[in-house]
Amino acid sequence: MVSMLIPGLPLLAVLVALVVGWRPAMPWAGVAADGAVAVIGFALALHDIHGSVPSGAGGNLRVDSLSAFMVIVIGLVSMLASWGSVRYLRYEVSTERCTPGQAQQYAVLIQLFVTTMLLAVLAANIGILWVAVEATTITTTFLVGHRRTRGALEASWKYIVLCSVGIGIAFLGTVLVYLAATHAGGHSLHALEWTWLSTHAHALNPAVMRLAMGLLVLGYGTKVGLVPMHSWLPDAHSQSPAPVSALMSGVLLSVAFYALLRFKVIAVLCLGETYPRELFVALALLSLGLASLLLLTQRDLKRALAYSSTEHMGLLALGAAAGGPLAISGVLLHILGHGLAKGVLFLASGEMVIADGSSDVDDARGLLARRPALGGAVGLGLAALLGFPPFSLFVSELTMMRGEMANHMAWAVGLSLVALAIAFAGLTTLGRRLLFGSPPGQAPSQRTPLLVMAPLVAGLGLCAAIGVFTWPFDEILRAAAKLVTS
Amino acid sequence: MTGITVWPVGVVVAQVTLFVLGAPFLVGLMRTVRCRLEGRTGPPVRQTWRDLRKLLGKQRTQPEKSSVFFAMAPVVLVATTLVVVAFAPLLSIDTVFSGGSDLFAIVFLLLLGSVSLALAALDTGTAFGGMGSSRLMAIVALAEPALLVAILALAAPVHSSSLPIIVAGSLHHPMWLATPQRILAFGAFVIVILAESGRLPVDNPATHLELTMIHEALMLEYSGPDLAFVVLGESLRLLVLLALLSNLFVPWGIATSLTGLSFVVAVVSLAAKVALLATLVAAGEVMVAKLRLFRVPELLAGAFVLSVLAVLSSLVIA
Amino acid sequence: MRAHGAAAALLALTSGTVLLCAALALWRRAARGIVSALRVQGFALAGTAAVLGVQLHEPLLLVTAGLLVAVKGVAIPLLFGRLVQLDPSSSETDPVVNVPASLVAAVVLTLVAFVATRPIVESVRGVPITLVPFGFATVLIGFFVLVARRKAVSQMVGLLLVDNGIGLVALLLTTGVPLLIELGGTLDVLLVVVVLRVLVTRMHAELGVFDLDSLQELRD
Amino acid sequence: MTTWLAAIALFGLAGALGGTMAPARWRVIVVSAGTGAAAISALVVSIDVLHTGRVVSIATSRLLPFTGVQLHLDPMGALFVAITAAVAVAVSVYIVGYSNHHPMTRSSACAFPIFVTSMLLIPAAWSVTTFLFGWELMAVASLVLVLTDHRRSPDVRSAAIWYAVLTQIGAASIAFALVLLAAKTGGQGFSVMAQHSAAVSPWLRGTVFMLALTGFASKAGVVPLHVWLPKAHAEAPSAVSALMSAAMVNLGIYGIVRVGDTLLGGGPAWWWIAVIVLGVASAIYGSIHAATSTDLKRLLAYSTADNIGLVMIAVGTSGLLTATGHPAYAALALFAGMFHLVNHAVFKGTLFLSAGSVQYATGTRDLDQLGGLFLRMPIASTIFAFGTVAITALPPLCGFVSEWLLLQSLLHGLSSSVTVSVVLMPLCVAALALTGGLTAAAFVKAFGVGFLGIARSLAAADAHEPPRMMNVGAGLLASLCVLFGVVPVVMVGLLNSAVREVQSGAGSTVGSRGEALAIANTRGVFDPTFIALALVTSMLVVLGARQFVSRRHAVRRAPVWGCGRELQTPRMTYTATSFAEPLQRVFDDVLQPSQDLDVSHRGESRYFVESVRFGTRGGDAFERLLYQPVFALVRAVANKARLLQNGSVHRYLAYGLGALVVVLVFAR
Repeated sequence: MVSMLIPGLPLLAVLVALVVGWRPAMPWAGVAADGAVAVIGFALALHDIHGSVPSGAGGNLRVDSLSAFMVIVIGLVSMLASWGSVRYLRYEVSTERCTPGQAQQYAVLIQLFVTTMLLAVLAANIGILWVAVEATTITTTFLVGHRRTRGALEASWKYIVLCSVGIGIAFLGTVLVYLAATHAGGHSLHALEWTWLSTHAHALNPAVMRLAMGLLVLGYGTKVGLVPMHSWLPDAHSQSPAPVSALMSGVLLSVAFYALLRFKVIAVLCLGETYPRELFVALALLSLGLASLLLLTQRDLKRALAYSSTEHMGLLALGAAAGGPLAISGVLLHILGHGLAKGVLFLASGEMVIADGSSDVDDARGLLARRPALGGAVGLGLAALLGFPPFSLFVSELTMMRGEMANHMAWAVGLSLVALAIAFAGLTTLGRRLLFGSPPGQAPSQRTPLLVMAPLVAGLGLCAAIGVFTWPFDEILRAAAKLVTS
Repeated sequence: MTGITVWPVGVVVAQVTLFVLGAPFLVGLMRTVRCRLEGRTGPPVRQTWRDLRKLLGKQRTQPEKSSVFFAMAPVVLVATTLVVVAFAPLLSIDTVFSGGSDLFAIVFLLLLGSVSLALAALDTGTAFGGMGSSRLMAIVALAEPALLVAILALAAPVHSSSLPIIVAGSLHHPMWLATPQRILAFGAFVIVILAESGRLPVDNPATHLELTMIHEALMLEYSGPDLAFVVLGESLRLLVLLALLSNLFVPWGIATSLTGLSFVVAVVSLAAKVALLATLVAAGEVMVAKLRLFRVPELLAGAFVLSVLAVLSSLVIA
Repeated sequence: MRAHGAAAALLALTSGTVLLCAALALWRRAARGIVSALRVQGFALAGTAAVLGVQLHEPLLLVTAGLLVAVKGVAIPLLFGRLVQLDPSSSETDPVVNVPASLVAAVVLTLVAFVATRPIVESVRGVPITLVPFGFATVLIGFFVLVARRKAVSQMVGLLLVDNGIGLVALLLTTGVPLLIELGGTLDVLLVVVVLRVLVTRMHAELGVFDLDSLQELRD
Repeated sequence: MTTWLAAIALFGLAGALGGTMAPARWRVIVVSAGTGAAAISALVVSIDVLHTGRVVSIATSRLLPFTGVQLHLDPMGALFVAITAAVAVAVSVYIVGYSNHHPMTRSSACAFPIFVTSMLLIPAAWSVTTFLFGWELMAVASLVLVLTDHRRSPDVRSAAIWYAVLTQIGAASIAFALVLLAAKTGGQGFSVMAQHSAAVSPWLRGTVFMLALTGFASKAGVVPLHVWLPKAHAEAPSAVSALMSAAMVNLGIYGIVRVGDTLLGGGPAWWWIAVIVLGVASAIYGSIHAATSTDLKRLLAYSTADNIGLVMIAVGTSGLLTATGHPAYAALALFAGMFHLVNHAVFKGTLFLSAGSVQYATGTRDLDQLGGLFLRMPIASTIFAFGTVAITALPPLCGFVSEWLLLQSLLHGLSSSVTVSVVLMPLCVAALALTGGLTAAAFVKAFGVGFLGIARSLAAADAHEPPRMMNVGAGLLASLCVLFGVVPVVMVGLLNSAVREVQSGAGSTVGSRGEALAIANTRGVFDPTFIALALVTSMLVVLGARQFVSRRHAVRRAPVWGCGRELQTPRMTYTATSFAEPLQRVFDDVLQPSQDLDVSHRGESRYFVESVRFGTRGGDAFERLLYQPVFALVRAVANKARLLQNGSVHRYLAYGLGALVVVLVFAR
C-alpha cells in the first residue's frame, strides 16, 4: 500500500494550496511533499533490491526497482522545481504579474502534474500508464500558458495539439498491444499489465506487435521530444515559467521515455533485437542530428536548453537501443543526471528572465561579471550538460557508449559523437556570449538571493555526487536495469 | 677520463697553439691570393696579426645602453671555437677526449658562437645590429639543416657521429672517398662553410655597404680588444671549418698514433691541405659576385638538397 | 447466420459512416458543417459499439455506447456550439491545402491505412477486424485535417477525428479496451477539449483571431 | 607508496575546496600549498616508481559508478607524473608572486588545483573510465583557467572556444577508440585490454590507433590539430600556459605511447609512419611560425608544436623500428624522445613563466613593444636567457643533450636499412635540422629583440623586476635546464626505467660511462659534462686574456654609430617583425600571410607620395584554409535546418503525419 502513498503526497500539497490559498509560505508545502516523495522512493529502491515488489490500488499500481528509481528522479527534480516555484510565485505576485488566484492555480496544477507523473511510473498496466501520460498533458497546458503572454498562448496550443495527437497514436499502439494480448490468452486489465506482457511476450502476434511498437515509439516519442515529433518542445520550454520548464524537461520527457524502455523489452522478447533497435537508432540519430544543428545557431538560452533536451533524449534512445544491462544502467543514470542539470539550468534561466526580461543571450551578456554566483551556476550547469566530470552525465554517457559499443553499434556511436561535437560547439558558443566578457553597461556585480541559489547549488551538488560516488545508485540502477533487459 | 697521458694533453695544447697562431695567417693568405689574382699587391700575409696587435692595445668601448651580452659575445665566440679546436681530431684521431669530439656537438658549439654574436648585435640597439643579426640568423637557420644532414650522410656508414670514428672510417676504407654521397656531402659542406664564415657569394668580407653586409653589420660597434677577439674568433672558425673539411674528405696525413714523426707529418699535411683549400676559396671569390640577399636562401636550399641526396644515396648504396 | 450477416452489414455501415464523416469534415468549409460531421461521427461510433454489444451479448459495450453518445454525440458538439457562435461566419476560406487536393490526399491516406493494416487483417481472424482499415483511415484523415486546416475549431475537430478513429479501431479489434481505461480515456479527451476551448476563447479575447497562422511567433 | 598516490588526490582536492572557500587574501596561499603538496607527493611516488621499477596501484569501487577507480602507476606513467609534478611545483611558487597584481579569482582557485591534480593522476589511470574521467576533468579545468581573463578581450573568449571545441573533438575521438577497444577485448581495465588486444582484428586495431592518435594529437597540439594551441597558450595567464605547454601537451604523447605500445602492444609500420608524418609536419610548421611570430607567447606556443613534433618523430621512429625488428634502436629513439619531452617541459616552463614575468612587468607580450628589459629586470631576463639557450639546443644546457640523442636515434634509424626508413629518416633528419635552425632564429629574435637593445615603448621603459616568488618559480625550472644539460646522467636511470616498461627486452640502450652518455652497440660516447667544463674553462681563459690585454684602460661607454645622426630613437631599431622578415619571405608559401599595401599620393602629382601604409596579417593558414571552410559549411547546414522550425503548427503536425505514414508503411 506504500505505493498508493506516493502519489498521495503531492495531492496533499494540492489540498494545502486549495485550502490555504495564496500565502508566501504556501509553496513550501510542495517542496516538502516532493522531498518526501524522493525519500520514500529512495527507501523503496533500496528495499526493492532485495526482491519484494509492493503493489496497491487493486493491482493497478506497483513499485519495482525501476519505478522506484523513477520516483526518486521525479521526487528530486520536482523538489528543485517546487523550490524554484517559491521564488517564482513570490516574484510574480509581488510585481502583480499574476493574481493570488492564479498563483494558487499554479501551485495546484504543478503538484497535480507531479501526481500524474508519479502515477505514470507506478502504473502496473499500460492502460493506466497511457491515461496518466495523457493527464500530464492536460495538467501542464495551463502551466505552460501561465504567464498569459501571446507567446505562452501559442506555446500551449502547439503543446496540447501536438502532444494529444502523439499520445493518441500511442493509444492506437496500446490498443494493438491489447489485441495481441487478448489473442495470446490474456484478458481485460490483466492482459495490459507489464508483468503479464513480459512473461507472455513470446506468445504475442509479431505482426501486430511490430505495428504496435512503431506506433508506441512514435506516440510516446512525441512526449519524449524525439524528432520528428519534437516541435512542441522548444516553444513550450521557452514560454513556460522556469520551474515548469525544469519539470517538463527534467522529468516529463524521462517519464515518457520510461514507458518506451518498458515497451522495448516486450518488443525485444517478441520480435527479437533488430527491429526495435533500428527504430530507436533511427529516432535517436534524427534527434541528435537535428537538435545539434539547431543548437549551433541558437541565441535563446531556454530554446537552446530545450534542443539540448531533445539531444539528450536522443542519447537515451541510443542507449536504450543497445539494451544491455550496462547501457540501460547508463540510460537510467543519465535520466537522473540530465533531470538535475536541466532543472538547475532552467531555474537559473528563470532568474535571468526576472533580471533581464528575456532569456535571449544577447540581452544578458556578461552574466558572470554582473551576477557571479548565478553565472557560475549556469556555467557549471552547462559543463554538466556537456558531459564534463565530475557531473554524473559524464559517467552515464560513457557507460551508455560502452554498452552501445558492446552491442556492435560503433557506427551509430560515431555518428552520435559527431552530433555531440556540433552540439558542444553550439552550447559553448552560447555560453561564451552569455557568461563571459564585460556587460554592455558598467553594471556593478550583484549578489543573488539565497532562495535562488539554494536549489541550484543543491541540484549541481547532487549531480556531481552521483557522478562520483558509487553508493547508492550503483546498486539501485543495476537492479533496475535488470528489469528492462531481456 | 681516467689515465690522461701527457701526450693527449700535448695534442690539445699543440692544436690550440698552432690554430690560434695560424688563423690570422689564413685570412692574410686568402686576402693576398685575391689581391694577386686581381693584379694588386695587397698587404703582406702577416698584416692581420699586425692589426690584431694594434687593436689589442686599445681601450675597450661599449655602447651606452648595451649589457653584458655585448661584452661577452667576443669571449663566447672565441671560447666555443677554442673548445672545438682543442678536442676535435684535427691533427690526430687518437684522442682520449672523444666525449667532446662529436660532430653534432661541434656544430652546436659553433652555433653558440653565432648566436652570441647575433644577440650582441641586437644588444647595441642600432638598426645595423638588428639588420646583421636578422640576416645572420636567417642564414644560420637555413645553413644548419644542410650541415646536419650532410653530417648524417657521413656518419651513417660508421653508425656514429663521433668525429675520430668517421675519420678513421674513411682512412680504413679509401674507397669511400669517391662515393657519390661523399661528393654530394662535400658540396653541401663547402656551401655551408662559405655561408657560415661569411665568404662570397653569401657575404663580402671586404664590403661596408650596409644594404648588403652581414658580418660587418654585426661587429660594427666593436672596437679595440673586443674587435680583435671577434676577428680572431671568425678567422679561427674559418680555419677550423676548413681543417675539418679536409680531414673529413681527404684524411691522409692525420696522425693515427702519437709518435713525434707522425705528428709532424700531420701538421705539415694539414697546413698544406688547408692552404690549398683557402687558395681555392679565395680564387673562387674572385670569380663570383655576391648574391642578392634574397637569393641566398636558394643557394642554401641547394646545399640542403645536396645533403639530403647524400643521405639517400648512402642508404641506397648501403 | 442471417442475423450475423445483418450485424456485419450494420457494422460495416456504422464504421463506414465514421470514415465518411472524417472525409466530410475535410470537404466542408463552414465551421458549422465540420462540427456537424463530427457529431454524426460520434453517433456512428456509438452505433458501432451498440451493434457489437448486441452481436456479442456484451452489456458493457452497451454502456460504452451510451457513454459515447453522451460525450461524443452530445457534450463535445455542445462545447463546439458555443465556440462557433463566437465567430458565426467562420469558414475555411483559405485552407493550407485546398479542398480538391485534400480529398485526393484523403484517398491516398485511406490506401495507406489499407496497406498498413494488411498484416493484422491477415494474421488475426475475426469478422470486424476486416473493417479495421476504416479506423486507421479515419485516424490518418483526422491527422490530415490537423495539418491542412487553418481555423482553431477545425484543428480541434481534427484532433477529435483522430480520437474517434482510434476508438473505432479499439472497438473493432478488441471490442473496446477495459472499461477503466475507456473511462479514463474519455475523461481525458473531454478535458483536452475543455482546455482547447479555453485556449481558443483566450486567443479570441486577447488576440481577436481564430486563425492559427497568427501563432507563428515562436520560431528559430 | 599507495598513500602518497592517494595523497595527490587529497591534497589537490583540499587545495580546490580550500581555495574556493578561502577569503580572497588567503586564496592563493591555500591554492599554492595544496597544489604544491600534491605535486610533491607526486614527485615522491613517481621518482620511487622510476627508481625501483615497482608499480604502485590503488583500486576502489566506492568512487565512479559502475566501474570504480583503478590507479596503477608504472614507470612510463611515472615519468609523465614526474614531469608534471616538477613543473607544478615551480608554478605553485610562481603564482604566489603573480597574484600580487592579479588577485586569484574564485573560479581559478577552484580550477587550478583540479587541473594540476588531474594531470598528475591521468598517467596513473588504469581503466577507460578512470582515464577519461581525469582527461575530461583536466579539459574542463584548463578551460576555466584559459578563461581567467575573459573580461580583457574577445580574443580570450574566442581562444577558449577554439580550445574547448578542438579538445572536445579530440576527447570524443579518444573515448571512441578506448571504448571500442574495451568492447572488443571485453573489459575496460587497461590490463585486460592489453592482454586481449592481440586477438582483435588488425583492421579494428588500426582504427583504434588512428582514432586515439587523432585525439591525442589534438591535445598535444600536433599540426593540423594545433590551431587552438597558439590561441589558448597566448591568452591564458602565463602560469596556466606554462602548465599547458610543459605538462598538458605531454599527456598527448603519453596517450599515443600508452595506447600504441601498452594497450595494443605495438603495431604495423604504417601506424608509426603516420605518427612520424604528423611529427614532421608539426615540427616544421611550428618552427616556421615560431620564427616569424612577433607575439612572445604565440611564439612560445608554436615552438611547443615544434618540439612536440620532434618528440612525435622519436616516438614514431621507435614504433617503426620495433615493427621492423630493431628493438634496441627503438628503445634508443624512445629514450631520446622522452628525454626531449622532459627537457621541453623544463625549458618551456621556464620560458612561459618568464614571459609571464614580462607581461606582468610591461603589460604586453608584443615583442615589437618590448626591448631593453635585461637592464631593467636582470634576474627575470637571465632566467629567460637560460630558457633560450636550452631551447636552441646550445651547449651546455639541456636541449643540447636531447637534440643530440634525437639525432643519434635517427642516425641509427637510418642504419636499420628498411625501405620505409630509407625514405622517412632523411625527411625526419631534415625536419629536425630545419627546426633546429629556425628555433635558433626564433629565440634570438625573442630574447634579442625583447630583452636586449633599447626599449621600444613606455611600458618597456618602465619595466621592473617582478615579485621575487615569480623569479624563484621560474628559476627552479631554469636550474633544471642547467642540471639536465650539465649532468644528464642523473636522468639516464630514470628514463631507462620508463623506456623498458614499453620496449621490454631492449635492455638499457643508453648507458652512462662516468658522466658520459654511451649508446649500446656503438663506439661513440658523448660527454656533455666534459663539454660544459671545457666550455667554462675556455671562457674563463679567454676572458682572462681579454682582461689582461685591456688591464690598463677602463671600459668606455660610448654612443652608437648612427650614420652621423646623434639621437637613436626606438623607431630606428629593428623590431621583431623586421627581424623575421627574411625568413618570412622564404616561407611565404607556408605562412600565407595576407598583405596589403596602401599608397596614397599627393593631389598635385602621382610622383609625390603622401603616405604609405603596409599591413601584414599572419594568422594560421590551417585555420583559414581548413577549419573555417568546414565551420562555415556546418553553419550553413545549421541555418538551413532552422527553416524546419518555422513556427507553423501545421508544418509541425505535417512532420508527425509524415512520420506516422512512414511507420505505417515501413514498420509492418
